Amino acid sequence: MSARDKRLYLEDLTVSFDGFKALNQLSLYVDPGEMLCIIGPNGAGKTTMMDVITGKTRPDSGTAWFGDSIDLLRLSEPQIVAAGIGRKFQKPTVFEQLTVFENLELALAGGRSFLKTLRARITSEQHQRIDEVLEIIGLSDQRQSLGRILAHGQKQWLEIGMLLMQNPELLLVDEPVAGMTPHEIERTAELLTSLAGEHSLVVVEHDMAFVRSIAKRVTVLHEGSVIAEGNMDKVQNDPRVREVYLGE
Amino acid sequence: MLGLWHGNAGAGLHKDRGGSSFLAVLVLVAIAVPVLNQVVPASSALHISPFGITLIGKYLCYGMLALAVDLIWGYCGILSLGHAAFFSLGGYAMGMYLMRQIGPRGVYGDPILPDFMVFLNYKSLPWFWYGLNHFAIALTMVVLAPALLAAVFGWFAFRSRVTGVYFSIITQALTYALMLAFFRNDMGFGGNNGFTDFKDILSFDLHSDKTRVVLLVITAAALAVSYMACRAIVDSRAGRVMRAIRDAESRTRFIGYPVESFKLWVFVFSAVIAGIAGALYVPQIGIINPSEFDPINSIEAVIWVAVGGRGTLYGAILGAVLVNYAKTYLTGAFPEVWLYALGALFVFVTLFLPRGIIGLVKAHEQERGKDQ
Amino acid sequence: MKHLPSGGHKPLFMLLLALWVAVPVRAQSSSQSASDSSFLSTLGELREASYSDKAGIVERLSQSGHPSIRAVLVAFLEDRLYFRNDDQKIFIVKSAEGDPLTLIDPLSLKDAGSAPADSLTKIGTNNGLRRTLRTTVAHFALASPDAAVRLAAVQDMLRSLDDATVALLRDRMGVETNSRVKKEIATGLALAALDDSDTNARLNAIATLKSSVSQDVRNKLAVLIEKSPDGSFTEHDETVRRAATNAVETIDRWRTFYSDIETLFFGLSLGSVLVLIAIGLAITFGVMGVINMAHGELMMLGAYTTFAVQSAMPGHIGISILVAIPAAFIVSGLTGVLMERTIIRFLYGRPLETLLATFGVSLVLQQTVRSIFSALNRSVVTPEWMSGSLRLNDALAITYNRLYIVIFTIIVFSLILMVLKRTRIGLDIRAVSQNRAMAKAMGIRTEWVDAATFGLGSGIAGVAGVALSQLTNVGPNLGQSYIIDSFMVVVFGGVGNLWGSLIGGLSMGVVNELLEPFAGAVLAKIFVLVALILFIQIRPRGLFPQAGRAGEDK
Amino acid sequence: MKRNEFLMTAWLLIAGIGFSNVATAQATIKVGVLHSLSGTMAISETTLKDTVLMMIDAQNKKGGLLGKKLEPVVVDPASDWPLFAEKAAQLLEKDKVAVTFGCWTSVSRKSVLPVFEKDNGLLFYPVQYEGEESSKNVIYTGAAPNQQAIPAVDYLMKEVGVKRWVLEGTDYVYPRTTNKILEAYLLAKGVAAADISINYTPFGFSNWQSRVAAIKKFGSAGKKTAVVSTINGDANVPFYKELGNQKISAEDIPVVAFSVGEEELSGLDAKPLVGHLAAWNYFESIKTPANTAFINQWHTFIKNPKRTTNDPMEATYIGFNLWVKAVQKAQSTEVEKVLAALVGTETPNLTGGIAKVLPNHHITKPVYIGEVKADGQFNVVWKSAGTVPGDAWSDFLPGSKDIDADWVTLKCGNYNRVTKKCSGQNYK
Repeated sequence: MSARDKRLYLEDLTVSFDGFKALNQLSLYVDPGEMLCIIGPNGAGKTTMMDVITGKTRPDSGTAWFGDSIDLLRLSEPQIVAAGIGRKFQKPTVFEQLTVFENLELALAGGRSFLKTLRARITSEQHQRIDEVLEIIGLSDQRQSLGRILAHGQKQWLEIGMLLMQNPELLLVDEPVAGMTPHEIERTAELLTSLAGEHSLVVVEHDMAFVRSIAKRVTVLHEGSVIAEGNMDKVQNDPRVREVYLGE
Repeated sequence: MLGLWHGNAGAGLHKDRGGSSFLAVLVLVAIAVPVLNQVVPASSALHISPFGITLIGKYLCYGMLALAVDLIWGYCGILSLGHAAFFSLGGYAMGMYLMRQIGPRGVYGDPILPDFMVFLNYKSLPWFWYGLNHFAIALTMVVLAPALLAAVFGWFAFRSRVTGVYFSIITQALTYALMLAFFRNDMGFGGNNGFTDFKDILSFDLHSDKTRVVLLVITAAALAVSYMACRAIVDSRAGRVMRAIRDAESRTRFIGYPVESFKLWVFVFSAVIAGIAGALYVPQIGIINPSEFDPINSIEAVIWVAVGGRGTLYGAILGAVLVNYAKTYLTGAFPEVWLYALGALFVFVTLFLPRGIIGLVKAHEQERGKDQ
Repeated sequence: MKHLPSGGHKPLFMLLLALWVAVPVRAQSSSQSASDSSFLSTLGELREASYSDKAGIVERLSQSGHPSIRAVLVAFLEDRLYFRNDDQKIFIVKSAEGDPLTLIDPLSLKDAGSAPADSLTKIGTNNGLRRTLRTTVAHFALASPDAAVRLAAVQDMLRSLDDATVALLRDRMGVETNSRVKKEIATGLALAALDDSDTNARLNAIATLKSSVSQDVRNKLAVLIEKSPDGSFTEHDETVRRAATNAVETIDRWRTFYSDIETLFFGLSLGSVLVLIAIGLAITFGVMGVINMAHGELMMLGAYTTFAVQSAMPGHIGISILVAIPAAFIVSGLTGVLMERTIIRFLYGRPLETLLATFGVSLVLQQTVRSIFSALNRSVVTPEWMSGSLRLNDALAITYNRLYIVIFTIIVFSLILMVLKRTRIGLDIRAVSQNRAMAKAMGIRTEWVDAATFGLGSGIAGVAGVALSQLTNVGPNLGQSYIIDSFMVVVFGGVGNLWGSLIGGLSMGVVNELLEPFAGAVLAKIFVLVALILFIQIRPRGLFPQAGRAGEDK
Repeated sequence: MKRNEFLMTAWLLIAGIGFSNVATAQATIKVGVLHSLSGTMAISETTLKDTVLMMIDAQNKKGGLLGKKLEPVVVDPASDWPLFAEKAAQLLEKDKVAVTFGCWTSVSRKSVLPVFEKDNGLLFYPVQYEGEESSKNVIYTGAAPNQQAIPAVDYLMKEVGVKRWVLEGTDYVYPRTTNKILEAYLLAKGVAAADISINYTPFGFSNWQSRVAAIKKFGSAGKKTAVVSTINGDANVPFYKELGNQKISAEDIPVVAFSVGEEELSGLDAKPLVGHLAAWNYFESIKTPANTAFINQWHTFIKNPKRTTNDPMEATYIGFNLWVKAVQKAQSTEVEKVLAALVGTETPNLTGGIAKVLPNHHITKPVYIGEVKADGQFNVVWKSAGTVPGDAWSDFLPGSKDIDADWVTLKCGNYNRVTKKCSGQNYK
């Protein structure tokens, strides 16, 4: 692929754990403002792929570029965040001993070093931004609640909210609707759709109905490689995909 | 809304009720104890003997050590089983100064070399003893030695993401290795006997009650200042990041905080507090020797924090004072069985007071709040 | 050749002659009574004599040629020579243990009844006297039908060669059949020949001695190449000197080689101890995630159990250790189960809290044994079969207790592996440690498995305590001195990996012993600790980290 | 917690610790007992605590002292050296004891020394030690190096013919000083430097394999070799076990120890040690009427007929008797008066001879050398001609041979005869 106009380039990534190949020459691209959904059976390498993008796991071979100029494999996790990539984990992880407000505060864009945070004060601008996000994720009333008392769905949203606070160019969202009620799923779909365009999104999800409702483009991973790509209908009719899923 | 939030974040002590009570007690101690010792006649029931002064001074030093442990463990989730090392290094730096102050009044009357060096046939002062006859340099070393050790050790450990139990155990190895090293007579730190027989500090006689009272007041002040510094840190955004690291380390990393550098800063700061505590401990107790490095001491400091209440700062100090008071009392009153009592206390606290005494008090308050 | 401190060579030589004709002498009963009475009166002098006088008396006794002399001297050497307080009569006792003592008449060597222990007084010996006795007795043993006794006798005689001894050895050489004894005698004769005036004899002697690895031989040869204070060589002949230099070098090479093997063995044996003390922890800490600060005290309980078992069966020290192993396993194991049921089960998933609670338990356990057994160390006897060393040659001997501990460690380790891999409870333990919820869903009684696992780990700690009782003090502080080491081994090897603990412990032991001769004991230990700290930086999960993602993140 | 509750609690705490007992008319004389009852030193020190209690008990049965009963104040410094200083201060300042019996290790004594000197207390120190000290406030009833180490080396040199020496010790001040004195002494006696090997191991050292192998090697050079052991406490058992297992017998390389007594032997299997030596000022096996009575008294008191007695116990016994006599002489328990009465006070030893307090606050003691027997007792093989006066400052160390201690005429524990100056640990 020669035209370098994508948001994210992953090329020939291979990761192995004790001989098991979690990623096998994986190549994948994300356009600016695009929402890409990734599906695949357990162990297909979805989470490992995210780990590579965010610097948690280093690949054995391959390249990962963020835009045209940033080599992700050379950066540490905080540097990757600073470059504009945010990630929501599969298991919702918010800071349980901090309030909703404090959770968002920590995600605020701004100085991340110890000495800077020691002196940091919230400006009214930042305060407004937090209020905005609280509004978006529907947690305005819970702003002083501790993270741990939130419902499961609320935690998911809080986490997405924390991503929004960082204002990243690329959001990696791992299983956003796991454990949600249909109503919550619907609202999450709305939320994610509203984010696309301004941000690039990579969503990993098992819930096919949900994927269908939000995705324009779907990529199917299996055994660490892409086996199909395209819109939902095309992917669902792909014989290899059927084989993989029926096998599951 | 805005105001409320700022109230929570600011370093305002009016929110920190336990802390302000604690500071009030410290002030009280700093005023009452000197009065009771110096003004009240020895025959009076209210007189505090020099022995009492030493004890209170010791508790305050231990309180400071507990504060240091709580900052790193209670807020950053890093359990160091090696804080005795920093405490002892601070103590040794101060001890070296005090040894140099003895001058020609030592047993062998050598104007420069401390007795143990004369005894071990040292011809000249080892290089690392230079300058320590100046109080300012000694103070610098009190801060620098623990800070350096913490920085080097922490840099290696955090960078390699040594966490949890692994970190605890290698800190234990660290203090154990230092203990073995300081036990060696050839190290130039007096071996097993360490330093003792101090005469004076800044030309004040260490054996006079007045000097001891002043030392106590200084210790109380140091404890208050370090408490306020720790409180300021944990109430700042940095403090919230620390708690975030404690509860979900990789999440914190993924919203962009350099977790390792945070840990390192806090670790070093905590080591410095421990070092200062050690430096204040030595002139009051009158001896420093390698058994201060004993890993058991580090574990005990952690237990003080757990008993008082982890993650509250003043709880840690309360725990240190209470446990040590219990130890003083029990070793005197029941020399045969005090270990049973102490052991049972640790088991009891972990099982029934997982959040320590402060947690118990808080729960009690909440109960009452609900009733009203 | 002036090794015997007192006494000339002639009388000894006479004694030997007397010995040679001892059997015919017996028949001449006419002189018997006279010889008996002089023998008895010489013997009687022992009652009052000082130690230096006693040596002279022994000398005179040995010249007497009396048929029971050997038995008397052996008894004297073994502290079995007594006199009766009321009539001052001298007796040999059958065994110095027990009361009353069985008496043997020193002349006829026949039973002479028994007497209460406090009616008798022992005739004491000291080091110097025992040495004299041993060498004297060795001369008698040379004719023993048992080759091992002869070998020991020759070795004893080599320690102090004089003309008479050499003569005796030379005679024995002619009739000796056992090759090892022969070789030993040859060495002795060659050592004597080094002083021969004939150059060829000296050269031959050197050629014989070259194959030895004994330090004594080396020292003797080294004398040949030394210069005396005036600068001249003690050995005048240059070829002899060259041969001697050559021989000394050869011997040194071999000795260095054997001493390297010895160091390696020291390392392995230290490593085995480390493995043994860590292996129980590898289960409680590694598999269950409990930071068990009372692990050391569980070992201490095992050591005290050994003491208790020995006290309960005083007559059977040899097998008491074997009985103590299961006993210690049960005592420590039950203590562990009790700890698990009452304390630890409330703390799963909070490793740091387990640290605090078990530290409290350790204090209580320490004080408990202090209350029961007092603060004093208890004496655990090393059984006969575990003391001494396996002598491979003059330069290399391996001490039995260490050897057994190495073997013991291997057995314990294999047994645990087998339990974990081959048995139902082992399967359950692994299942629970890997996925508690799933195991529970499959009907495994996780509560029971937890208790059993902790009990297993604690029991093994107790077994390690039995081994430690053979190496060190059995006292209330036993546990504290080993707790840090055991944690280091587990962390170094990789938590949750038994093989890691094995390799980790052994390599720590070997490295420590390799360093010790250069750095000294303390620096070696510090170095090992620092190396360990650095190693953890490189491999934060130890030598053999638990595989997969499960072990990696939390 | 309410603020005032918090303050209340804190106040009570301070009150509890700090306030001294209100001085009431004392019906008893308080006797401090400062021995570790827990921690690593408990193994040795608990026995001495019991000995003091036994002596107090016996004295009270005789009607007490100056018409008052003696009251023991037992504290546990828990083998923790700073805690020794703290507990010493407690005994002197809070409990106001008339006399203290205590300490075992040198560092614990060094730790309490400033406290006793500052508060002008009186300490009886009952353990053999390295010398190089004489305090106004301490009476040293254990052996100085010239009462134990030097005679032992003399014995080995003259009676056993030892030519080559291994000085093996634990790395702390007592072995360091003793070995320094012995090295100087041996060199002065013409022993070559190459024939002396000095080595130190840490406290509680248990892995003796390499060290013992090295000793064996050193000892195989063809000259009679002996080990002078200042190995401390728990390290001894594994040391002797390793010696036995590596087949180093007392006949080949005898070990003479200064810290291994009957009590230590009772905690190990003595058979492999038979013939090794110890130098002490007292052995349980020495038969005198006084000793038999003492042993019986001990067995009755401790309710265990198997408990051994040992040298530090005798030193405690002597110290206690000396103090009682001095108090009776002074008709007061005031430290100044008792100290004045102490010098010159005499009391019989358990094994014969008289213990007399010298002006340097050390006492006269007989010296015995014994060989270990299989039953854990000692067989005396040598004894000094009379008693040997304790020497605070060694004559064999360049730094201390000019120093004198004399609390009668010089009133100084550290008087340099050459510079004519008094320095050191005496406070103004």
